[in-house]
Amino acid sequence: MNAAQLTAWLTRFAELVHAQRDELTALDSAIGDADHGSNMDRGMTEVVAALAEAPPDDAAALLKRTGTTLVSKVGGASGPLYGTLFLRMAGAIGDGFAPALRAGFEGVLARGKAEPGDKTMVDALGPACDVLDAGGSLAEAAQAAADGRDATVPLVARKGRASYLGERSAGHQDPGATSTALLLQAAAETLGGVQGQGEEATP
Amino acid sequence: MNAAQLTAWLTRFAELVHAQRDELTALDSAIGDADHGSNMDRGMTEVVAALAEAPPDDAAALLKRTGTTLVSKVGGASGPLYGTLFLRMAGAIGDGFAPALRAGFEGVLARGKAEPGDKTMVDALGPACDVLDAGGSLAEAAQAAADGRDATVPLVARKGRASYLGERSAGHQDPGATSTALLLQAAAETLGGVQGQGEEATP
Amino acid sequence: MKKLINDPADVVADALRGMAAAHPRLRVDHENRVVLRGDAPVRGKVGLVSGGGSGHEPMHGGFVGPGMLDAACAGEVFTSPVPDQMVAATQGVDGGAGVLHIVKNYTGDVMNFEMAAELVAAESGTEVVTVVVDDDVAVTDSLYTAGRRGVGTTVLLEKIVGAAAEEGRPLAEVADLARRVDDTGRSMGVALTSCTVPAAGKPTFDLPEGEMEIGIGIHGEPGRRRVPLAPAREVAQMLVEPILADRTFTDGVICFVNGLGGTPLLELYVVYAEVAAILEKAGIGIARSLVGPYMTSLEMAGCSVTLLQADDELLRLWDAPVDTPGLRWGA
Amino acid sequence: MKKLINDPADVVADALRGMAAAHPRLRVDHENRVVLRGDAPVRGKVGLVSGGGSGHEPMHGGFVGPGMLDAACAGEVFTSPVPDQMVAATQGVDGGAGVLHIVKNYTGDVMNFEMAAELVAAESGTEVVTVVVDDDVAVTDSLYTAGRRGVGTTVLLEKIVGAAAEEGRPLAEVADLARRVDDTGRSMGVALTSCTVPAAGKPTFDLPEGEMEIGIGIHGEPGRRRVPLAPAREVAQMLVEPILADRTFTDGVICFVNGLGGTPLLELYVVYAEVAAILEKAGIGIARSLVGPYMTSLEMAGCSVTLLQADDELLRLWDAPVDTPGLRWGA
Ligand SMILES: Nc1ncnc2c1ncn2[C@@H]1O[C@H](COP(=O)(O)OP(=O)(O)O)[C@@H](O)[C@H]1O
Ligand SMILES: Nc1ncnc2c1ncn2[C@@H]1O[C@H](COP(=O)(O)OP(=O)(O)O)[C@@H](O)[C@H]1O
Ligand SMILES: [Mg+2]
Ligand SMILES: [Mg+2]
Ligand SMILES: [Mg+2]
Ligand SMILES: [Mg+2]
Repeated sequence: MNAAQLTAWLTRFAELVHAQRDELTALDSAIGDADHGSNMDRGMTEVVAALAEAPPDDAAALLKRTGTTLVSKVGGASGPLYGTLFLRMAGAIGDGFAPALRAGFEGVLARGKAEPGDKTMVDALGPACDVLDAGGSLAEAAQAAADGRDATVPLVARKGRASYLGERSAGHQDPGATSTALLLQAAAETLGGVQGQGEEATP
Repeated sequence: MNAAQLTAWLTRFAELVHAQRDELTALDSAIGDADHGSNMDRGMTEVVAALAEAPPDDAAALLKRTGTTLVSKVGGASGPLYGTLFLRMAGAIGDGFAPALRAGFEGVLARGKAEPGDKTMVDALGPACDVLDAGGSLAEAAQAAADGRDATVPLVARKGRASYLGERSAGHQDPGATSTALLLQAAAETLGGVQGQGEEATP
Repeated sequence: MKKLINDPADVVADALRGMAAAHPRLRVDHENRVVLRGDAPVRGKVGLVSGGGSGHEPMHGGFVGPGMLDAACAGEVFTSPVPDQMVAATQGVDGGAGVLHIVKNYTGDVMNFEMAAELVAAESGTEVVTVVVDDDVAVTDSLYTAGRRGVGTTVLLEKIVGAAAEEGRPLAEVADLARRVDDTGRSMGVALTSCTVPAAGKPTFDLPEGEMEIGIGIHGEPGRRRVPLAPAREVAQMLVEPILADRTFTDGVICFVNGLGGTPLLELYVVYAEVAAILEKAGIGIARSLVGPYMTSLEMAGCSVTLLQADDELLRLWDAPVDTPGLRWGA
Repeated sequence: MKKLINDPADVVADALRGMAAAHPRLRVDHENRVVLRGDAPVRGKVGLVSGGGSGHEPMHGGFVGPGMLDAACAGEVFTSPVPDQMVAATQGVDGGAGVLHIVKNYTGDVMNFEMAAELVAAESGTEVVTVVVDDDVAVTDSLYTAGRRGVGTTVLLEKIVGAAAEEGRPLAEVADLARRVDDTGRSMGVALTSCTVPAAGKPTFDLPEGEMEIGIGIHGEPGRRRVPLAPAREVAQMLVEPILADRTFTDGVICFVNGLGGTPLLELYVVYAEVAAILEKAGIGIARSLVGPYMTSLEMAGCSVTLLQADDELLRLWDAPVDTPGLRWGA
């Protein structure tokens, strides 16, 4: 996995977030505080700018820059969570994309202390990691993330701002799981040929 | 003019004001502060209650009670103006209804310093006094007040709250002129047989 | 209408119960709807009385206390109080040095205070002087109209004159000072939304999305003109420009950005930043500032800007201790 | 959306310019969006740092000054600030006696302050202790959830703990006191309307005429349940009852009726009167009170009630001088 590939991934993610900014905010309006779209858009715009300004030439540096940018520009819950995701990925990207994503996921769990089923981004990220670990393709992982996102709808939130609504949070799709599904969709679109097991893509 | 007749007049005025409370407030919303209906309704309800509690047995005492009640219960511009109207009427009612109304009108002019054409209650009250002074009937006076009220529509206000709107006050009917037209309408309805010239009504 | 009230008819009485409960150092005369300093009358001190329609809180009841007003009369919402209230307030604060009536220039307020002064003159030996505040540049000032409205300067005046009265200055001096403050203060306001008078039950006027009223008063009466919504930078310009056109201001002003009720403090600071930038460009230094909802119009969104030309004396009086629910420092 | 702003993206930066211009005794670090006491760091004094999303003004920036906070970090509207800001604030107020982070219990705030504390620990010798405020009884407290939100108690805590820090007490004591205050405070809120986040451009939720949200937070997140609009008397009951059910309060409380932004002070006093009546009936005397918009949610209409069990020490610290834009007395 090289820096150019990761840049393509993150650039695509930024595009998707920007295009769906209002939808993400609308989801966050229903069970949160109406800022997830602007949070993620602000953060990913900064990431793309930071990567363009001084393109890191190795994958780890790139992911680290992405993580620190998100941590220092987003705030809210998504800043530390997405920031930690990329910072942890940086440490494991040498082993390949799947192990890196798994490491990032563990960072998210450690930082946010959510469990699967708490109606958070964990519910989209966890299934995607499982698919990749089992040798699945990025397209399959993206599908798993999308399924996980959809599965948040009936859940009662137990972490994050939506948890204050109690039973009333059921029936709404989690905004963070929705942005995470976009992250995986971007991966499938840009790193599509790349296998999850640490092999390089054959162009 | 005896106390019973005046009580009938004021009771009818209170009824009309109560029935048109929302319309008066709506007029005051357009060019004022949306309280003329509640001001007049609050005041006249208090007047009717005060007269019922201890019915004054002469006309002057009754008008004085009406004036002091309005002064001490209404506030705003209409409290002192209508209050002064009745207080001054009290001093002249011995001479008959028309001179009393004229005295009241002069009190309003002295208190409010408005002139005809300033888009105030003066524009309804003045013409009514003129009709009565010229020997007209109360029905004719009521019609003159209603015409005066209608004539306020195109005027630019120069006194009262509507004056702050400048040119924008044109095109709206003055709330105070509207309540004054009701006062004369009530007079025509309840004191209808009474001539303006100080003679008692022949029943 | 969405309001935290019981019955619209009781809103003023209920709020006064709340004020009495929350501020034990004030005394509330519920019958007359007058808020007084707990220690009124203060022997030998000129008594300061103001009042007006309710719906502008903290003005005036929230400005009662040492260093500011001695008493405030609360009328119905947006309706001047009645003379009886003013008489009770005047008698309650008369410490032997006379009483100053501070009246905002509205026909109703002026007439009711006038009648109150007549009643006091007829009934007692209390000397009363009346000062009328008329600082709103939105309104054309003319002999043939009711003149300008009293708005933001009232707050600054009550503070400054309150400090002078607290120093024990005689009535004539206190009244002169009040006139001088009124003379040097100018205001202009803007509304983004209407307010709803509880007894009326619906918004006083209709202000569509994308429009604002320039030159608004504080009673929901419409303003001078309706214009498209604009960035704070331009709004500040629309408010400050007519003020500066109306009076020459030099270095050392008190700059007051007042919230009308429904505009968050966050936005008032945005406006303040723009006002300060305009004044800086005009070479007018700000000596003191006040930012917040001090003279409101129920839940109306919008703000007003007041500039007051200060000098050393006014600044000293402005800085003097004040101890009221709405404005407090040095005490 | 009707707001007095320039660009939604600039609202926080613009407001901070306004704060800097209006309050020369504060120092604003615009790059980091931190508001500091002008004299920070105060040698030998524990530094108090708080912060959170913007849109709650005067909290927290308006509570910076002698006797209260040493610094406040301003996040985007309703979005926790980032760790860099908190690090800058912590370094800026470190007078050698350590720094207390006062954090409202929201996932974002907690995580960002956590990362900031990790960074400070890694980079410098500054001792940091974190206290999390979680006083909202609307939220079920459970091991398996994020726990209760931090709301109104935060304001009272910052004042009381600020006074203790000003006395020169050591960090451990100051932190213990903060935990004790959090422990004894409980809050509950209601919204009559939604607010509009500038960047979102439309109301966060829809609240039809005739309905209100009970158990609302301060970020426009929906409340616990939606009920028909009721008279202030009943609303007060709906807010106070769950507070009293959650903790036993005895004589001598601090009673805080907070406006969420769009509710006029007039109405807050109406609510205060009802709250005071309920407490009186329950035999719970009010020792001190605070009524006004101190922790807002932009222009949301509604209010919250906070009760804090006071004792002689807490009251003494409450009464101690404080000199901030939002809360000032004795100075
Ligand atoms: N403890 C947590 N662990 C994992 N994800 C979380 C946690 N708390 C919140 N989230 C995610 O963050 C999303 C909200 O992000 P955002 O709206 O940007 O932040 P905030 O909640 O601070 O406004 C939620 O939809 C959820 O997916
Ligand atoms: N100076 C004045 N002279 C005569 N009538 C006046 C004067 N000022 C106001 N009015 C009348 O008072 C009416 C408004 O009364 P009201 O709404 O009850 O009082 P306010 O203007 O104090 O709210 C106006 O419509 C006008 O007819
Ligand atoms: Mg959010
Ligand atoms: Mg009116
Ligand atoms: Mg009125
Ligand atoms: Mg947020």
